[in-house]
Amino acid sequence: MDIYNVKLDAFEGPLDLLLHLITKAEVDIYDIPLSKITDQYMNYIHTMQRLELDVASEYLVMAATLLAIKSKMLLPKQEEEIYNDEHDFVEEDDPREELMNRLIEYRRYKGAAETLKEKEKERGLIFSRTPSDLSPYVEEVKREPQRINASIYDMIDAFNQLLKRKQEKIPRKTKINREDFPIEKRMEEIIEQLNQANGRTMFFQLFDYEERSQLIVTFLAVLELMKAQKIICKQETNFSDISVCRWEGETFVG
Amino acid sequence: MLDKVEMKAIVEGLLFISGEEGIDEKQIADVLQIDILSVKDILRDLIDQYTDQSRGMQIVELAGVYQFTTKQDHAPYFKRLINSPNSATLSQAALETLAIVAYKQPITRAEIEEIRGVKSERPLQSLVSKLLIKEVGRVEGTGRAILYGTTKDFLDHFGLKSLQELPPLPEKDDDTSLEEADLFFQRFQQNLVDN
Amino acid sequence: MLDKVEMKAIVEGLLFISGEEGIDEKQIADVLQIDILSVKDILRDLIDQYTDQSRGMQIVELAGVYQFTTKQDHAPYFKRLINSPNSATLSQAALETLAIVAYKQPITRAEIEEIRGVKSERPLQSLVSKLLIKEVGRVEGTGRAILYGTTKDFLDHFGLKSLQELPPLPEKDDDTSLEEADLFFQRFQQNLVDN
Repeated sequence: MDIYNVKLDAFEGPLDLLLHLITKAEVDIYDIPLSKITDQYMNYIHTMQRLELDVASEYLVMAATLLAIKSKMLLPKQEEEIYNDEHDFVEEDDPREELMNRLIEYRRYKGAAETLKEKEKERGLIFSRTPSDLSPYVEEVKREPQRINASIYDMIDAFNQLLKRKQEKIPRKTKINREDFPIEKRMEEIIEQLNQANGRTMFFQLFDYEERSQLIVTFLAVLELMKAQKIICKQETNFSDISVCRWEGETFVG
Repeated sequence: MLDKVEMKAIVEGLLFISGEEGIDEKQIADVLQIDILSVKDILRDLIDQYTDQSRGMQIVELAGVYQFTTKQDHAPYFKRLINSPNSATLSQAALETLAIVAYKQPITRAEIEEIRGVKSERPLQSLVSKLLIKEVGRVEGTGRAILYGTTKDFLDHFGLKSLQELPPLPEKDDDTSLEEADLFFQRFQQNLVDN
Repeated sequence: MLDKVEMKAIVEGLLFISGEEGIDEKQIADVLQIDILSVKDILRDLIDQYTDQSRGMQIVELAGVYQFTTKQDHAPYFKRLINSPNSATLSQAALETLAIVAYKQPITRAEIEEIRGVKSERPLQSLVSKLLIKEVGRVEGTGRAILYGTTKDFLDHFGLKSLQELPPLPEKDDDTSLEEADLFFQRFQQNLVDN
């Protein structure tokens, strides 16, 4: 299996791929063995093409650049370039230099992106709250245009906060996998819930769960409590809401 | 197992993040995986702590739901904050409401409340009194609810020539919904070609 | 004249109502009609108080404003109740683009693409719609390309007080971060082989 047979989108572009090849080959970025790296790069591109992945044009442009640099390095140096003039010694340009600088520059920001990612993760561990609605404190003002320090972006920002808030609110129900959800415990909880609600609650209010198993256990607990004459369930008419009452509270009334 | 000091700290944090919706004993019990009685015990402790005069918040219970609120005594300072000329900014509530009116006009109060998920009478009033929005009509039929729209002052204030100049609203989340992003780019490129 | 205990209570209340928007020293000074130094003093006191292990919140300075947040250690409990605000993390492309904007702002799309070596329209658009970057101006002359810069939300998203707090950009010959990044690819390839 080809070692470069990785998904195309694992790389952020030709520079990213090149950096990867350089690091992998453990070579000096200031002295890239161009022939070797170019071969590996072309190998990767060919593999992508064999897999019929779309190779973005940037990758092909880079391939051409690499080949151009490679051929330049193979060419014998032309004399007039080296000794242009007796007094004016022209320093020989390394054909790799421009690419090297780009790689080094890109690498810095790639590193910075990693740091940001860490910071983002840390920040994700602290939570705040939506600001209080302060409009009750707004003093009634005369009906005249006022100067307001808000831009259109403040408005859009506010709307965005609203979306964010709504998004955060969706899973308000706690989702906790309880290994043990024994009927006995659920029976106690139902009695406790009834006590808190002055001995009477609605049937559906007992089923504030998302897990199937918890719903079943709650239903069984209700049946058990009815059998033990601890609670009584009442329904006024067909399909109306069922209310659940403590037995003692209800025997006299019912 | 958490000790009581830790549990109290977590309950404090829970009360804080649950904001104006509050949190009930059962939710707390579920999060900490302890029984309701222990929750009651912790809450009683916390409430006591906050009763102290030196505190800026208090914990109140309403229908089994606990929440932090500010103290009545401090209302004058909150008034000063919101009405201070330096921060003559619109409140978050007012800005949200204004955004909804701007993009969805004409719109009724009920529809705004549906989107915001909270009562919005006060922010609406405040926007009307600042002449940023106004009544633009009534819904046909019973009730004849007021329809709100933005004013010319609104355009002036935000430096817009017309409502067409409003920037597009942010997408909900674009990294996940690539299709939406694709549509956006198609339109974006179309625009580039057109111009 | 208020005594310090009262002022502290009021500041606590102000921080609380400001929520994730936060409040700055000047706003507090205006409300209490005291000078900035006294505000700093009160804030320091409050911050100290909340540092205590028994507390569920902390006061942090983010994007130039002070705000209450929960503590990192308690994150697992709150995650059971709500989604993390940053749970939708940014893609690698967006992070790279954002890093370039953060360190080189104001900067045009073309300059970003020059550094990244790939088209960056999409990540830019995604960052704009997430309000992490915004247009901060235009290049003079023909074309008038948009210049991008980071926003206040950017600071908040990454838990930074100000742009000065950005960690220094890695040195040119520093390749440790790269090695770390490359670990990812090793694991990635391992996964491919394993599956």
